[in-house]
Amino acid sequence: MAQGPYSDKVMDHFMHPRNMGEIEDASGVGEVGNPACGDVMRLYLKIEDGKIVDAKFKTFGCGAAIASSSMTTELIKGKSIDEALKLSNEAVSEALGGLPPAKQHCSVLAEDALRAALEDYKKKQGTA
Amino acid sequence: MAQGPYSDKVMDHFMHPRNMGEIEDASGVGEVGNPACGDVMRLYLKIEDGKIVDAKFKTFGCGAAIASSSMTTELIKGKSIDEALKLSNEAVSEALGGLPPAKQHCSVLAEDALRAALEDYKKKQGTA
Amino acid sequence: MLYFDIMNRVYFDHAATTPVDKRVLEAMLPYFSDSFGNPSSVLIEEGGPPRQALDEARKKVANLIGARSEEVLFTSSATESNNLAIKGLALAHKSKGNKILFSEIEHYSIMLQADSLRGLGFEVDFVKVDTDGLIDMADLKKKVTKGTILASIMQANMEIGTVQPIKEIGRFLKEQGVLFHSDGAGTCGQIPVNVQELGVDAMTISGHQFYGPKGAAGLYLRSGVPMRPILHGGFQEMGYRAGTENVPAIVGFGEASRLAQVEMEEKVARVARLGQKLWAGIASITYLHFTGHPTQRLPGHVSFWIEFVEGESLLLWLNLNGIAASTGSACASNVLAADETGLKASHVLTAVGVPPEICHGSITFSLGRENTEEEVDYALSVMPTIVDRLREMSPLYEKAKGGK
Amino acid sequence: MLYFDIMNRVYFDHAATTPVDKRVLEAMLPYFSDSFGNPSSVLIEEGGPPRQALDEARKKVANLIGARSEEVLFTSSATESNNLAIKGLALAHKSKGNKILFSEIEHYSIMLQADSLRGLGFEVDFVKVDTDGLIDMADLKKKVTKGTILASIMQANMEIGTVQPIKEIGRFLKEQGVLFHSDGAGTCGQIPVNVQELGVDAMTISGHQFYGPKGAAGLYLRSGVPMRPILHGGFQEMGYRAGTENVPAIVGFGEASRLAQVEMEEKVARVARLGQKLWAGIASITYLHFTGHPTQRLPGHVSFWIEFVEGESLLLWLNLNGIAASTGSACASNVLAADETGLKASHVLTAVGVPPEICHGSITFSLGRENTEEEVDYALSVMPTIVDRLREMSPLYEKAKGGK
Ligand SMILES: Cc1ncc(COP(=O)(O)O)c(C=O)c1O
Ligand SMILES: Cc1ncc(COP(=O)(O)O)c(C=O)c1O
Repeated sequence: MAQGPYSDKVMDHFMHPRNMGEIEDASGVGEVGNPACGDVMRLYLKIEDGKIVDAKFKTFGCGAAIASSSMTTELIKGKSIDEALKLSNEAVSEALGGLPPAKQHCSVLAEDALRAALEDYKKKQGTA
Repeated sequence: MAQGPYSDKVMDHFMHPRNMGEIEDASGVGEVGNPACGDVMRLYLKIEDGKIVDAKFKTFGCGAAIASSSMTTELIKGKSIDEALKLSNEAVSEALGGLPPAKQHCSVLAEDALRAALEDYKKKQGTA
Repeated sequence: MLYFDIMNRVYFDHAATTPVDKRVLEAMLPYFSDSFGNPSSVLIEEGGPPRQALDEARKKVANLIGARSEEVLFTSSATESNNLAIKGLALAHKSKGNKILFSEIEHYSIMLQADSLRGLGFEVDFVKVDTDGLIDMADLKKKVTKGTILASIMQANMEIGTVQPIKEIGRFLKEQGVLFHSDGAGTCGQIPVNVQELGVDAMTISGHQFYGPKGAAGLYLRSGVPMRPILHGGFQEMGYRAGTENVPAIVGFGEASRLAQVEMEEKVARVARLGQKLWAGIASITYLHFTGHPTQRLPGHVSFWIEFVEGESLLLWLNLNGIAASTGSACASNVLAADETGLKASHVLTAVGVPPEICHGSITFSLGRENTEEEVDYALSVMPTIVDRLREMSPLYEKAKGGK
Repeated sequence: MLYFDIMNRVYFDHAATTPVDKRVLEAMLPYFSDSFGNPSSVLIEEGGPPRQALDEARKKVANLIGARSEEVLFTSSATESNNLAIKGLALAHKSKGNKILFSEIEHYSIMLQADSLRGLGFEVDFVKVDTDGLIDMADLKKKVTKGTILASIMQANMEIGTVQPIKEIGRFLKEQGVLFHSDGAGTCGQIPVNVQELGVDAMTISGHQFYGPKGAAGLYLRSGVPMRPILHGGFQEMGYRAGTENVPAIVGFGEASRLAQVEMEEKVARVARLGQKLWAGIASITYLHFTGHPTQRLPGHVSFWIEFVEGESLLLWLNLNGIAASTGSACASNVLAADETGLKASHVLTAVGVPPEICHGSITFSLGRENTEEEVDYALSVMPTIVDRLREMSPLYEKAKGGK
């Protein structure tokens, strides 16, 4: 498969996305992107005692967007909020075995979705 | 052979030039062209009773120049001076089955050589 | 239930390129190592057979499009033909005016010349198309003005399949004294084309879309129309295109043209029938929008986009299921571009009014003569599963469904 | 006694083109009808093998000349590479100046760009060569002035065989901050070439002169040097050259490069030896003048002209005797030109000071790896007969002999 633009890892996550779906009673939800620019990612987090115990996603987008979403959920599950905040788009891209230059923005989107979801969680905490 | 730029007739006259050589006691000799433009033709005529009884040539030049010289001698042998004067470069070119556009000037040169030789004959007659 | 173990590929991407016909390759083979001479070596025997082969090929290509031999020039690709035609005609006619018209849906190899033409002192304007992709004749008439010297309007767009009424356009442009180039990369060799009837001054012909080799293409240039070369050098191609000729590819292009002409009728009927079946079957997918004109289109060409389904993901899943298709213009895929500036919405889809905020990539199925009814059935069986899967992942679909 | 029944041709015209090596053709074959995909179809399986094949080929060509893969662009011919390099570099550096230098002995594909460059606002000047065909360094130094942005000096001229001291030229141009393109069509794949050592910014590579196919050539472009494309369109070749890649020809070009590198040493030794023998034998013909440098020249390249013997006629007679050679630049033969304006004396011969009024066409014998000692002997046996015959016909020789 690595003949295409995508690494084997990207293709694996594209074909077998981890944690695809929704979390009904999510602690935080982040949605970023807009359809006009091609990708929309929604990330659901379940947070308990400052720790991400579950993460799920729904993504409209290209192969890189789907794989970045999937990889992000994998990378943050079990992490503390502080640890998760340190996750960079480079780390997502690297964990995927690299993304084509034109697709780096997909990993940025994944980072953005994560931040948005954590923001949402904090907001909910504040107002709770 | 007609795969090349030249017709079979041209190649025949190039390979087997007719009347190549000199006439010792020529009635008229014409030399035209100059080496700077690539071809030099010298035409010898033997004229008796206003009739061209023999014609020979020497030519420095390309395939078309040699073939044009050769063909010209053939066309004029046995002709009267007046008939010979009517020989056009087109007739030479046509008799050769055509020449490439860039080589038409070789048939013009042959016509010029003929005129020069007849000129020379007339001059000799006049001063004789 | 997706299929990952596909033995036989289903190739529905003939607009991108086609395999070289075995008979075409056979015709090419003698010109690699045997009759290998340089056609410009006119004085030696080695130059003869390749030069004759070029003449023959020129005749065959000319025949295919109803032209005379001397009116066909060989280039290395449709892209080069398009560049030669536009820049070469524009420069040769600059004294008459500086305005050039393109349709809005030209291939990149026309479109992306605009900047360079402006640098040369030309003005470039774009003629609109309607939602079916047909040239807006009123807009064309409005935009042809005093200084207009040249218009380039493609015969068929490979992304949406619409075939333009070139004859009508040609008649109008002729009346106006505007030179007319048409990019026939999508049509020559694929549907009947006659340059005399169409009234074009120049037309691009591509061989590798009809079972000819890559590396050879043609440009029809009507007798007597002045044009400047863009590749300067030797005296090949009547002075219009320098460089040692790619003899084997040109021979193949010629033979492919001959075969295309002989087999045209049967092939068109066959792929049109399969295309209709595919079209009809696909129509049942919800939120699916066909692109291009419903009837004035390339035979065997089915193009569409689906709401809530991103084009690249759909294409990747089709590929994983053994089906080759394309998204956007087949020759202009740009995932490997140096940066994301290349990832804009297709200018063709935008031109036909597809809303970029709900469409992300059209899919084009372009059928060819080796496709079968079973392959169409197979594609129809696979499509709904993939579409469902991608929608299930999409936060947008859920909103649409949920009424939010 | 001339021989008209020649069964085996003696091919001494490798500068014009060479047959495709059977191993090269073998490498190309899978890419016509099997791995036929469009390399730009990156999302489908069909695009994979051709794209990988391009990468491989790029590596092989890069290796041949000591470059990195990313520094090699594929084009359709040396002519296109020359046009891309000159126009592309000139346009990209226009803000720095508008002066361009060519040597006087460049191939037409450089020379004939001058007018078009002037039309784009550039000034073109020409650097002299000495009577051996070597660049006149003093003249070069004089002509590099403030606004000089680019110089193009070929590595070897195929008409006279002289190989330039590119390294020295490159060092000087680098000091002056002038971009340096060198046309390596006569050298890459034929003698060892290392672009790093030579210090060139761009170099043209031609495949069909070293047993690769026609239709693919290369342009080395040093990393980081800006260049504009001349064929606009798709995003192929890193944006420098649009158009669907001629995959089979590029694969062949790559394989020919690999083989040339592996077999270089042996081949050079062999053809050099044969060339020396031919040179020595021919030297006994009276009124014969060798052209080019006696030692700094292409191996197996023997070029000369003979007083009182017109080049075309000599070539035709050699051909009739089974020997293929060329007169003037092999790729620029112009007997088939539209009119006689194309029949001027070679600009190369004029540049090296050959008097046009006594020289009418040089002859070039360019030997290749399949030539044998017997063929050289045969050519040596035929030459005097032909020369005598042509002189016998010449009114000029007679004058020279006759002392008039
Ligand atoms: C209409 C049209 N013209 C020109 C081209 C360019 O063809 P090539 O890449 O073979 O030069 C394409 C490629 O798909 C095309 O669709
Ligand atoms: C030095 C040089 N450069 C470029 C070329 C042009 O090569 P092509 O006709 O293959 O484009 C030639 C042809 O002989 C040449 O001799």
